[in-house]
Amino acid sequence: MSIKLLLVDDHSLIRTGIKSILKENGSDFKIAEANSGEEAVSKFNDQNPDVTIMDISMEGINGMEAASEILGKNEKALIIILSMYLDRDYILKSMEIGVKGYVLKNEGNEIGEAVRKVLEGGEYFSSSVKEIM
Amino acid sequence: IEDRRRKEEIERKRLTYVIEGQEMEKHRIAREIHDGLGQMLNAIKLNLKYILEGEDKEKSIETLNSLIEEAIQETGRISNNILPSKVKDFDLASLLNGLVNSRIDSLNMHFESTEVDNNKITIHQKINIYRIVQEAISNTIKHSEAENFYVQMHENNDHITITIEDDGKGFDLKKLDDKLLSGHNGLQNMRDRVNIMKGTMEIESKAGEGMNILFSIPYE
Amino acid sequence: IEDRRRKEEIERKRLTYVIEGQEMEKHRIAREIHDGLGQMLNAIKLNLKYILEGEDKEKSIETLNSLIEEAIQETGRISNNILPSKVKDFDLASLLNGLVNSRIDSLNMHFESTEVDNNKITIHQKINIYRIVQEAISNTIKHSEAENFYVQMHENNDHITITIEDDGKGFDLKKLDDKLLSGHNGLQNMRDRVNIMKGTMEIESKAGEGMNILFSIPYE
Ligand SMILES: Nc1ncnc2c1ncn2[C@@H]1O[C@H](COP(=O)(O)OP(=O)(O)OP(=O)(O)O)[C@@H](O)[C@H]1O
Ligand SMILES: Nc1ncnc2c1ncn2[C@@H]1O[C@H](COP(=O)(O)OP(=O)(O)OP(=O)(O)O)[C@@H](O)[C@H]1O
Ligand SMILES: [K+]
Ligand SMILES: [Mg+2]
Ligand SMILES: [Mg+2]
Ligand SMILES: [Mg+2]
Repeated sequence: MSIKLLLVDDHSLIRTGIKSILKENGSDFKIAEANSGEEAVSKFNDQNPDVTIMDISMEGINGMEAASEILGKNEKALIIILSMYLDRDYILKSMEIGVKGYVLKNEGNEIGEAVRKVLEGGEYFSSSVKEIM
Repeated sequence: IEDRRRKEEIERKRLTYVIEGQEMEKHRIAREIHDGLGQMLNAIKLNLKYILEGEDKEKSIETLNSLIEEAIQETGRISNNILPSKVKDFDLASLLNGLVNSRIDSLNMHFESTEVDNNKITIHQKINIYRIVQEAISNTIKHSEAENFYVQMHENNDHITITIEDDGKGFDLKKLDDKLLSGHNGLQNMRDRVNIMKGTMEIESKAGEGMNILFSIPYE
Repeated sequence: IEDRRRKEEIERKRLTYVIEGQEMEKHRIAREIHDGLGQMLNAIKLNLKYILEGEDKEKSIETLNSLIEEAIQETGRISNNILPSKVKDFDLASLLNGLVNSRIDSLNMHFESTEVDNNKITIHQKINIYRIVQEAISNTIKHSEAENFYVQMHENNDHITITIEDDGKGFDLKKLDDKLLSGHNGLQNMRDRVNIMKGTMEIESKAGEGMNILFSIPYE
């Protein structure tokens, strides 16, 4: 059975890149997309994805706020942050909100592994994120 | 006492505009760099493999080339918006001439200058004068409905004197303080810049009679 | 009359620092973007063909990857220097806590805060408070030889009150005007920021007794 993903980022070229990396990953993903925090919240409600990949900096509500809103209503939602920020405060705050992973855009090639890990019930941090924790 | 309070309020507003205005500009710039340019580069990086995996090597290089080219142009656009590199690289007359000749529909812009000794003009002065003329142009376009806009520059007695005029609908200067209190600070900013260059400035305008700005800056 | 002239001179200097200081900062930023980042990207573009023409495809991708990676980090560095995105994304206490906990050798930094209602704090206030604490930290590091640095924040009666202290060698505040006239404007800039937030501020220090800054900002 295919895995349902929701991919949130305000730059379409970033989404394209992440999609191509996921495609290469072999698993059978069915990917829905959103380009803002607001859209992420409403698409989540429509699609009920298995995993949500969430950018932080976007117009309107940011990714951490969107994640927090989603988790407020869906305690079990699996969310991975996909961010430009390699910064303890961002990482810690994301964890506080209850996301399951934090992947640096710069290390976007690790996204497939991150998805697999959180689906298994674990957490995932990309290499340099792990390093600064 | 009402009057003094108003003066204090005006004083505080001036400071607010300068400091807060520039913070907001920084905010914008930081975002353009981080979210604009940074995302562009991240996108290139994420797509790199995908782009280069195509059969047609020539074509992948071309695609990549044009993506990077876009990013380069974005750096140029952002930095030019912050401070045109021209300001550093050109003499004052060319600089102002360039500004005045950025074509605007329905407004005829004129620039005239006598010889000016550029060696005596500091980069600070150049930037300040540039910002003043820039604001004057923007005001004329926004507010005046003028047909003609003139900038003249000449040197006399170790001063540079610049006059800026338009033949638009003018403005009742008595209303300037009200404008300032309600968030308009372009003219005040001109004054501040002239002030820090130890220069003098006169703004003349009446409703119906165009706008006339004259300022004079001593060489340092 | 000497005294009045001095006051005018101080007044003009203040304005000069605010306006010219920020122009120079823009200058620096524009250059970092244009000459630093722009050149990096140009270098990538120029070498693109060469890099991708290599035999080992994996390796060319790797090389390109790390060049772009460098450029990405540069965008982060530049934009963070202009205005950390944290200012937008975090509440005031976390923001100040982050600032105070950027580790500095030989200086122990402490932050304490009672609950503060972040919904009442505007982004302008957040930025201004951030800049004030940033300047205080920089001063303590540059001038104080202190061992400890404390920031405390609490809320009372619709005000936020912040105290900043160090246990260093202090400063004779009578000399502050001279400092200002000779180009040092950090403390004045703090005052200006408190002023535009309609707050109050007290700076206390004597030679040998550390520096003590207290300011209080009303919610808007
Ligand atoms: N060239 C002009 N012709 C007619 N009216 C003008 C002209 N320049 C300025 N004004 C009037 O003077 C007012 C103050 O100008 P100022 O540049 O200080 O503020 P602004 O242009 O309205 O706003 P800001 O410059 O802060 O974006 C303007 O709102 C406008 O009414
Ligand atoms: N924490 C401190 N301990 C001891 N002296 C201080 C401290 N903070 C400031 N001073 C003194 O007060 C002076 C004025 O400080 P201010 O921040 O205005 O200027 P500056 O730090 O010298 O220069 P700038 O901030 O413009 O880069 C300093 O030059 C220093 O002598
Ligand atoms: K981001
Ligand atoms: Mg984004
Ligand atoms: Mg204006
Ligand atoms: Mg200082």
